[in-house]
Amino acid sequence: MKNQIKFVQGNEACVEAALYAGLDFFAGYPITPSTEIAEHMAVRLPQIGGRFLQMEDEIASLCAIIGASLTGNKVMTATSGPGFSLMQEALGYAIMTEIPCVIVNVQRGGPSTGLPTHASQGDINQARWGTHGDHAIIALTASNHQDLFDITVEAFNLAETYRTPVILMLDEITGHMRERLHIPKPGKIPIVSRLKTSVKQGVDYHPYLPREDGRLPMSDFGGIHRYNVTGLFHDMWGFPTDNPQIVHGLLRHLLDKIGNNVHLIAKYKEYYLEDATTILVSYGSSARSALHLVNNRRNRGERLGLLELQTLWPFPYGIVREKCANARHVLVVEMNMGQILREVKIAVEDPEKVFLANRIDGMFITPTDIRNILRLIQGKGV
Amino acid sequence: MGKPKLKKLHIRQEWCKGCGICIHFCPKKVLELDDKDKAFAARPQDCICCKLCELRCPDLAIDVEAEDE
Amino acid sequence: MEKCRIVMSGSGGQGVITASVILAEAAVIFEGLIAVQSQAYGPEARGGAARSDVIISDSEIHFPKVTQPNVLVCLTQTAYNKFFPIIRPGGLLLTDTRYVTTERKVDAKQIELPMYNQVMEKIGNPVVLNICMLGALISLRNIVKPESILKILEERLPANSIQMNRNALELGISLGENLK
Amino acid sequence: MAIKDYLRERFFPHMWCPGCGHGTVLNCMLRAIENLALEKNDIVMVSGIGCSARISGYVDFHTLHTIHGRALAFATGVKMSRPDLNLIVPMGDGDALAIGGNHFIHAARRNIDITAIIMNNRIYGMTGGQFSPLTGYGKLATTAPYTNIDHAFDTVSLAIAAGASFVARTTTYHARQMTDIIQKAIQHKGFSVVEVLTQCPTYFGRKNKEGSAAEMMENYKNITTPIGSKKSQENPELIERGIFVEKEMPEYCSEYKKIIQKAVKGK
Repeated sequence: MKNQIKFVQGNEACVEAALYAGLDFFAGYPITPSTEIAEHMAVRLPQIGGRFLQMEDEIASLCAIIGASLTGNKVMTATSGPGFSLMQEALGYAIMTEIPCVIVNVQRGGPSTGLPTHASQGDINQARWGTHGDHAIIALTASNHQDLFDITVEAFNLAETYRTPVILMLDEITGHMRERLHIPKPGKIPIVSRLKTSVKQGVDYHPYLPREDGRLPMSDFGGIHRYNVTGLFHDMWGFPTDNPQIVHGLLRHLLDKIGNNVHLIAKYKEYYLEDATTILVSYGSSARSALHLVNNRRNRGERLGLLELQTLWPFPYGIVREKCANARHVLVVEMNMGQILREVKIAVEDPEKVFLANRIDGMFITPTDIRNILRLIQGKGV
Repeated sequence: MGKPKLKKLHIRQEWCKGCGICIHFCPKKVLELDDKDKAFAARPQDCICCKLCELRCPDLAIDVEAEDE
Repeated sequence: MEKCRIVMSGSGGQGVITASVILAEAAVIFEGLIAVQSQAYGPEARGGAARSDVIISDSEIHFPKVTQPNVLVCLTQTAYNKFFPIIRPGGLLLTDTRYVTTERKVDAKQIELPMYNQVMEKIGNPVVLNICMLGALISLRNIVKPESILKILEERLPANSIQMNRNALELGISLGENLK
Repeated sequence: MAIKDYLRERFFPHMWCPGCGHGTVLNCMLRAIENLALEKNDIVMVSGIGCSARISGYVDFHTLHTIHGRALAFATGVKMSRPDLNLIVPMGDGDALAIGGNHFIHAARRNIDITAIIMNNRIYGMTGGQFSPLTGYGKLATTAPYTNIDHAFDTVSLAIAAGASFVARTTTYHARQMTDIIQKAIQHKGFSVVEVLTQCPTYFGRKNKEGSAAEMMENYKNITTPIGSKKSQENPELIERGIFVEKEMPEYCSEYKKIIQKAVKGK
C-alpha cells in the first residue's frame, strides 16, 4: 500500500496517470516547465515495454505520436507555450484525421519565450483556437495532483471515445509543485480502450464511416485493412475529395461529435454554491487560491462559493449559467487577461455581474489578490 | 534462348498523357503518337522487348508482353 | 497540528530544495500528514538564492506558497538578507554561523548553529550540510520523527552514502538538542 | 504480383503533368517492391505535401498523407511502434530539405530503418514554380524572376554528413538503376536516402528552357556519370550517380529494443 502513496510533482503525477490509462508511446522535446514529464517517461515507458522518443522539435513530437497512435497505441506528448504554438498544424491534422492523442501543455508566461519558469494560464484560448479552420477541441485541467491523475486518465478516455486529440492544460504551479498522490488500484478508474473495427479481412472497410452512435471503429495501420489517411477533406475510405456534400458532412461530424456531447464531456467541481451570493469561477492552479479564500471567508460567515472548471473546452456554458444564476457577483479567477472571463460573460444571463481577478506578472495569484478585487466589487474598498 | 520477341505492346490509352518519353527513347523507333496524342506501336515488328518504355513511362500506361511470358 | 509553514533558502547546490522535499515526503509517506512543496525555478537555481516553500498540516492545503514562514532557514548571507523580514512573529529563524552573520533582531526565535563547521569536523563532507540542517530543524521543532526522514533517505540514496547521511542527521539533532 | 496489383487503379490516370518524372519514380519503386515480393500489408507509405506527396494516394499500401515537411516524423512514430513494417517515405526536394530539412537530418542521424526517396525536380510544382532549396544558383523560378541567388544543397553530401547509412543517387533516365537502387534501399537496415533527379517539364523545364520531358531526361544522361568513373575524374562538373554509402550501423528500433531490455531488468 505504501508504494501507492507518492509525494511527487504534478508533472510526475501526470506521467503515472498516463501509464495507468494505458500509455504505450511518448514523444517530446525538452521545454520548461514540462520537461519532467519527458524525463519520467524516459525512465518509466521502457520498463513496461513502451516507447519513449526524444524528437528534434515539438512539431516532430506530435507528428510521431500521431503515427504511433495509428498503429493502435495510446500516445502522448508534453510541452509548454512555445512548443504548443509549434504543434498547432499537427494538432489540426489529428483533428481532421480523427487520430486519438493526448497533448499536455504545462503553461508558462508568454507571449514568445516569455517567463519560462513562472506561472501563467495564457494558452487557454490557443488551445481552443490555435489551429486553423473550424474545429472542435477538448481541453481539460485540474488543480491538485489527485484530480490531475483522474483528469489525465479522463483525457485518454475522451481521446479514445471521440477519436480526437485532447489537450491537458497544466501550468507551472501544478506541474512543479509536489504533493501527495494516491495511485488507485488498477481497475478503480475505468479505462476506455480503442474501439477496433470488426470488419473481416477482404471485406470493404470504411475507416471514416461513423457508426450509428457516432463512434468510428479503427483498424490498426499495418494491420489487415489498407486505407488512406489524409489531412485533406476525405471520403469514407479516407481519400481526398472536394465534393461539397462530403466536405460539409465531414466538418459537421467533426464539430458535432464533441459539440453534441458537452453534457457527457464537461467535468467540474463545486464548493458552497447552494447559497453563495458571490461565486468564484476558476480552474487549474488558480482554483487553489480561490478555494483557500472561499474556505477562509466561509469560516467568517461570508456566502462565498467556488465553481472549479475541469473541462475548459468545449466550454460548459449551460453549467456555468445554471450555477451562477442566483449569484449577485461572479468573479473569474485566472492568470491571464480574461480568457475564460469572456466565456463566462457569454454564459450568464447578466454579463454585467461578471468580474475578473487576475495576475499577469508571472506571480502566482494569491488569496489576498482575489480578496482585494472581491472587496472592490462588493463596494467595500480595498 | 533466342532474342525475346514481342507478343503484344499494351498501351492504356486512357492513362497515356502523350508526353513522348517512350517514343523519344525507343532504340528501334517502334512507337509514335496517334492523332489524339496517345502513344501506339506503329512498328511492333521492330520491338526488341528492352522494356525501357514500360519502365520509364511516367503514366504507367505501357506493358510490353514478350512471347515467352 | 497547526500548519507549519517553512521556507528553506540558500544557494543552489547546498541542497536546500532536496532537504525540503525529504522533509515533506517524510511527513506525507510516514506520518500521514498533508504537505505541499514548491520552489522558485529559474537560472538562479545555480548559485543564486534558492528557495523552497513547504507547508505541512493535518488538513488540506490549497494555496501552496508561503508568504510568512513560521520556520525560516537561511544558509547564505544573500538568502538571509532577502528573506529574514518575512518571518512570522514568534517563528523560528535558523542560520548557519559560517555563512550568515545576523544583523538585526527579528521577532522570532533566532538560532545560529555551526552546522557547516561541525559537518566538516565530524563528517568531512559538505554535501550533507542539508541533512544536518534537517536534523537540527526537527529537533528544534517536532515536525516529523527522525525515523521518517531516515526511511526516506534509505529509499532515495545509494547504499554507500546512507551511513554518512545518517551521521549528518544525528549530528544536526544533537546540535539542536544542546540548545534545549 | 504484377505492379498493377500494387496500384489503386481507380485513381488513374494520375494527377501529375504529362512527362512528369514522378510517375517514373512510382513505376520503378513498384518494380523494386515487386522484385522483393513484399506483402502489401507490410508496407506503409508516408508522404508530406506537394506533387511528390500524392504518390501515396496511388499505391495500395497503408498510406499516410501528412503535412508539409513532416512525413519522416510521422514515419518515425509508425516505425518505432511497428518495427516489422517497411516504411517508405517519398518526398519532394522542398518537402524533404526546406520545410522538412530538420526532420531529414535527424532521421538520418538516428539511423531509423526508413527508406527516404527524395524526388528532386528542383522546383515547387504544386504551388506553381517557386524556387526550392535544390533549384540552384542562376536558375529561374517564379520567385526568382531575376535569377536565383540561393545555392543548392548537395543532397548526397548532406545525407552522408547527417549519418544516413545508405545514400544513393539516380535519375529518371536511368530507370533500371533506379529500380535496383530502390530495391537495395528498402532491403537496407537503417536510414536509406535515394535522391532521384526527376524532371518537371511544366515549371522548371519551361522556366529554364530545358525543353521537353524527354529532352530533360536526355540531359540527365549527359550531366551524370557513375561514381568514380573515368569521366568523373576528367570532368568534376558531372554529377555522380550510384550508391555512395552502404554500411552497417546500429539501427534505432533495434537499439531501443535493447533499452527496453535494460529498463525491464533494472526495474
